[in-house]
Amino acid sequence: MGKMFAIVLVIIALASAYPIARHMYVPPEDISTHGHAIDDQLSDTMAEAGFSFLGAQLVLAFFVWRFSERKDGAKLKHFPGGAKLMVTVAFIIVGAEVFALGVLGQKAWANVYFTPPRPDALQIQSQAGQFAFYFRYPGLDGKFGAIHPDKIDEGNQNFFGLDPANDIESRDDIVSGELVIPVNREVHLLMHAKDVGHSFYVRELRIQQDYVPGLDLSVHFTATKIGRYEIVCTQLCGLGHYNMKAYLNVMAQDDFEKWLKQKASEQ
Amino acid sequence: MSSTTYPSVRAAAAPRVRSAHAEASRSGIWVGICTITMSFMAFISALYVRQGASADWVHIVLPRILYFNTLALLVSSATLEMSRRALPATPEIDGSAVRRGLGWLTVTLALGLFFVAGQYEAWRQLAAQGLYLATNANSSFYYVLTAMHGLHLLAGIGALLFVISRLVVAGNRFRRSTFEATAIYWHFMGVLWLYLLLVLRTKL
Amino acid sequence: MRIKHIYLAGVAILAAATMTSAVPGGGTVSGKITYEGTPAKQKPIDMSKEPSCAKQYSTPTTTETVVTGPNNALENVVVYISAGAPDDPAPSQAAVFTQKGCRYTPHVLAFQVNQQLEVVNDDQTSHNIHPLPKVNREWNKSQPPGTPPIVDKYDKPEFIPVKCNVHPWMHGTFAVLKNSHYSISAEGGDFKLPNLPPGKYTVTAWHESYGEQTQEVTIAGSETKTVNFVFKAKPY
Amino acid sequence: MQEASAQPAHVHAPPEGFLRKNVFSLDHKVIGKQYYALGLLAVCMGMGLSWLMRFHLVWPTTRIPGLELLSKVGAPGGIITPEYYLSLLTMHGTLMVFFVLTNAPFAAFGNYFLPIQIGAEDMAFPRFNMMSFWTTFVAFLVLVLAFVIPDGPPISGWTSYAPLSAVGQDAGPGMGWGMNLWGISIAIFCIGSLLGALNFIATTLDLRAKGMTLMRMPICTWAWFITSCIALLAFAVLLPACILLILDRTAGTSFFIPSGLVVSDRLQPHSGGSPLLWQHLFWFFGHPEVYIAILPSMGIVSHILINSMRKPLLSARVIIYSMMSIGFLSWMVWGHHMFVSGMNPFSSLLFSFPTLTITIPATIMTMIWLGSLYGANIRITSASLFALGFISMFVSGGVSGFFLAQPSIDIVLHATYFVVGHFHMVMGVASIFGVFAGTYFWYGKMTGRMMNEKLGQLHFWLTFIGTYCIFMPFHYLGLVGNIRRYSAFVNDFTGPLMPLHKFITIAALCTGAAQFIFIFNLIYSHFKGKPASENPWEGTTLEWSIPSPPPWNNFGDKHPIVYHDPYQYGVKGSKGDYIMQDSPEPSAG
Repeated sequence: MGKMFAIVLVIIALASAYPIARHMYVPPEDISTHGHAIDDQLSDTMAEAGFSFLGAQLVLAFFVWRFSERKDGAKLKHFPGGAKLMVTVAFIIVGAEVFALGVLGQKAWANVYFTPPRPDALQIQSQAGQFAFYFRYPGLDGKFGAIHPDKIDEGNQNFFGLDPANDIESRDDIVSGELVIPVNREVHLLMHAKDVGHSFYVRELRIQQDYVPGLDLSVHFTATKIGRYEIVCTQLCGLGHYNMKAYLNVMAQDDFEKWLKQKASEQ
Repeated sequence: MSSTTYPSVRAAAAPRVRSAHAEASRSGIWVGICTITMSFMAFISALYVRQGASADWVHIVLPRILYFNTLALLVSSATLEMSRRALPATPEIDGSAVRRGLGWLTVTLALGLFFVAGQYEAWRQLAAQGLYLATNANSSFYYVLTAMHGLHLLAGIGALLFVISRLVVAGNRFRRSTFEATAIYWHFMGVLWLYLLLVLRTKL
Repeated sequence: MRIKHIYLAGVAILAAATMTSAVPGGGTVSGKITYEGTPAKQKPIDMSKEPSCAKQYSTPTTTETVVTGPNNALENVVVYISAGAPDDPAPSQAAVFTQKGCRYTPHVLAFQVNQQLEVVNDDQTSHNIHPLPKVNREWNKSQPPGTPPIVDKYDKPEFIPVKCNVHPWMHGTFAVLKNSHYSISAEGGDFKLPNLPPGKYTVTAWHESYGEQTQEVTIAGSETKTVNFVFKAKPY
Repeated sequence: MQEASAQPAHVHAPPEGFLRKNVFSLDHKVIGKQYYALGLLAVCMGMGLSWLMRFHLVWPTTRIPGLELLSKVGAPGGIITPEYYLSLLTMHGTLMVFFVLTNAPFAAFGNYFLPIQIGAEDMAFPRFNMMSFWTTFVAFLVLVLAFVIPDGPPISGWTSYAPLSAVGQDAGPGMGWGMNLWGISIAIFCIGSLLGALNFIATTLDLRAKGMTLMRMPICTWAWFITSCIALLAFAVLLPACILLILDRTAGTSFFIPSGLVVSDRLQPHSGGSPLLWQHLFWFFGHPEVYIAILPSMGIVSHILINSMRKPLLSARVIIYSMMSIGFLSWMVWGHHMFVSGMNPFSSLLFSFPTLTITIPATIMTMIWLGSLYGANIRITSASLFALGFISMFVSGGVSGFFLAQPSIDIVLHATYFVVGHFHMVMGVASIFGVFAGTYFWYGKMTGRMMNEKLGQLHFWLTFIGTYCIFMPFHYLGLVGNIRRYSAFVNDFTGPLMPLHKFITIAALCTGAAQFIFIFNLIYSHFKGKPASENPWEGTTLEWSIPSPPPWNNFGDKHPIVYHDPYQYGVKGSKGDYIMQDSPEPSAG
């Protein structure tokens, strides 16, 4: 039985590692300027984790194979070096890993969060509500009209609760159901939650950030590849959570301006 | 089998000689105090976070009666000590032997009840000012904290009642450790209240 | 399946026309609903989050808060007898509210107190129906594709906004009415309340954005009285 | 006479009558069994729910016959609605985390064996003990009540993030009374657990037999002791959180609800609350809770491993100290659940370091276990198999923690199936393996009959392979970016993943079915199992020095005296290769 355990465990360990080793399941291609740091971090960690995983499982398998159900009178031995060795090794190796990962992680994290958005970044406001994202462009005046929660009227597409009757700034605001941005230009996304907690996640952008009601959060990123990508909600927000998504549409600059004009005419 | 003795066996470290149950009830009460402290810490850190969360923090004036309540609670601790002095130091206490201690205990109980009544009166006064549980964050925390402390104090009153009920009946024997535990708890309630008062005074 | 629903809907409409306290050959109130001013612009609906619906429209469908017709006709206005007519027992036919292409058809569904309401999902996606009544009992149910219709009834008259929690743009109205004399202004804004026994009535017109207006009318015999309503339209 | 005074003056007389003996018993052994039974009931329900969820995920339009009986609204025509999926998800999580992972390894086995292993007659406060079980039981009933009320169970997950959990009915079906019941249930559960933890601590500190110094306590006793210290503080924080949540929902306060929320087209009458406050309070409890679930299993597994290896660990102390440091570190890491939730990005780094640091004690423990296997003579039994399986699971679940501990990688993996795979393996499966091992190991002592080994080992193989088939693929899904808590996979990129999902579901159904072997074994062995001797596994600790099952007062009238460290294996003893803790013969070491 001990031998069988060893065999099964080896098979499991190798089978588990195979899809990883063959890169069968990997994140989609990165289209952001900061993402590569995260990806490197991920693959480094994967290497270290894979090493520890295989190492531990195989050692476990070998020891069980070798030292289980031996005939009586088999001499009991102790691991050379004993506990001290174990502790020291663990401290040195894992400690080193922890430190390395910690520091590297800090760099990758800093790229995303510790650098302020460029002043000329394109400001877009996004609102998450049960169960859709909506995006708002400031329009010609470059100003966002104020949000009046009591004015929200989804039936009339007034998702942000704008008050065009009294608030001039809000009249030229452009509201869209998909996030359209120009390629290679930094976007500063202001995040506003209408009802409960949501989250903004674009796999290709390597960006995930919660919307927290009552908190004005923001993220900034630069998309480097034209295309259409999915924005999904990753924070459980109610019955429609699974269906809360929108599209990120990265366009060439002039296409973007065309789109903006056309959108403005619809408002 | 332990009849055969092996001299080479290291003499096992003997635990304390006092009755294990006395020990248990004491450490039990201290552990209980730890957890109660922890949960009040949670409430109070919640208070701090909530205050930082938004600008709707409005100062409320504490009803003056709180200070009389505080006084009553402190005095009650003193009277409890008096009765502790009065009780014999034996691990088992015989009910009939301790009339003097009983008197002090009753005073303690009375003061405790006065405190509870006073706290309730304080609520009524706030309500009269139109400050209810949901009026604003401050009033919410005031009611929550005082209510929580009140509940714990009621438990203490229950314990006092139990002790008294054991003492009034002559010939009842009960463990002094039970009384000790009650006393520790009661004093803790006093200290906790002082701290809460400080927080309410400074933060609300 | 679908055929059945259309049939049911047909029956319901038919029923609405010919029902109890109505007397054949009685008087009739008819007229036209119009607006003055500029109504709010109806905006295209972005359904990209629900491809199965989006692909049903070549050009994006628009909102329906103010549906207008030629020469200022105003549609989706519920015209009904708010006073003067006795309450009618509920008809046996069910009023059917269909979710199709991530829109509600009809946008405004009128039916009677205690009349059976059937909510049908004709889409390939899961919908949620959340009527927001003030006086009636509230419920909030999802309806995955292929599930039986949701059946319910309301026991108090009320105009109930209906929304789909999954698709924020889906909004409609249940008009729960006391009697069988009601009509919803169709294309051209025309309405007709036939078979009214002689008497003095209050005719009320209700619109989801513009509120309601009332007029008194007296019916003697089998005459036809014309009553027109004009709503003030605001651009915002 | 001294050792007598070290014992409680008879804590309770021999119980009389059915109720006192089996239902409202003060006997820690009966209470332990009651906790075990409750855990078993809860785990069956939780597993059933996971079946329904997995089934719905891959065959969303297939009718599940009879499900309509469970909830007409939730599953019209036997098809699960999105909100009912979330209800199942919430109840699965709550049942498993609170009523299984907290009850079974800690409350159940702890209650039964902690007093025995330290040579006590019972817990320090038997009445508290009974109360704590029945409080927990009430909490269970209140939670399950959510299934039968018209509103249905809540849909906000076991983490119940505010404001979704706080605004009430408008947030969706189940968020009315269903959510209230959840809050009340958890609050009650906290009280029960606090009473229990208090009892454990007092008992360990004061009721140890003569010679049972702290360092002579078996490792699992240590684990239970450390766990109760954690529980004492963790649940003391969750309780206030629940109270505040309930007040927000019912009394109109605004602790967690900010201003200007429009839910279901209704402007919410709250202002100024902080949603993050809930997350902080919850995770301040939530992360230690993970260790409340895993530490007892670590202890049990070490205990069993030593016994089946027939030699002591390289160092029991190191294991104990590692468990302590894990317990200590668990208080500084709660923020790693909130990396992307709008916390100050600097604090993310602050939380990241201690989180990574936890890998050090964890690695030390693993290496001690592995190193101890070297040169041993392992007896392969169902118990030891599950113990070895635990190590494997612990490693597999542990390494994925490497990723999630780093904020930058968490950006990509947060809220994906990677997380689900991680905590199911390390917190769920691993600690359940500990429970299985404990059951096969101690069943004889608890019932007087041994469990069937053949069935036991069959159960192990199916469970071991099955759980890997279920939870390893979760990590792959997560890497691609498959989001958790979705009741249907409508995203464009999830299409290609469906085969993998199907595989997982089938594996889950099979593995779940395999658990019936275990349940059958439990019942069958209770009547037909071969009688258990006093010390069937040739163990050294005190539970093996008394009859199986033990008498109502454990040690009869004799009070054990302890002469040795707990694990005197691989030595020349009078009985064989081991020396009992209470045998006065000299130890080799």
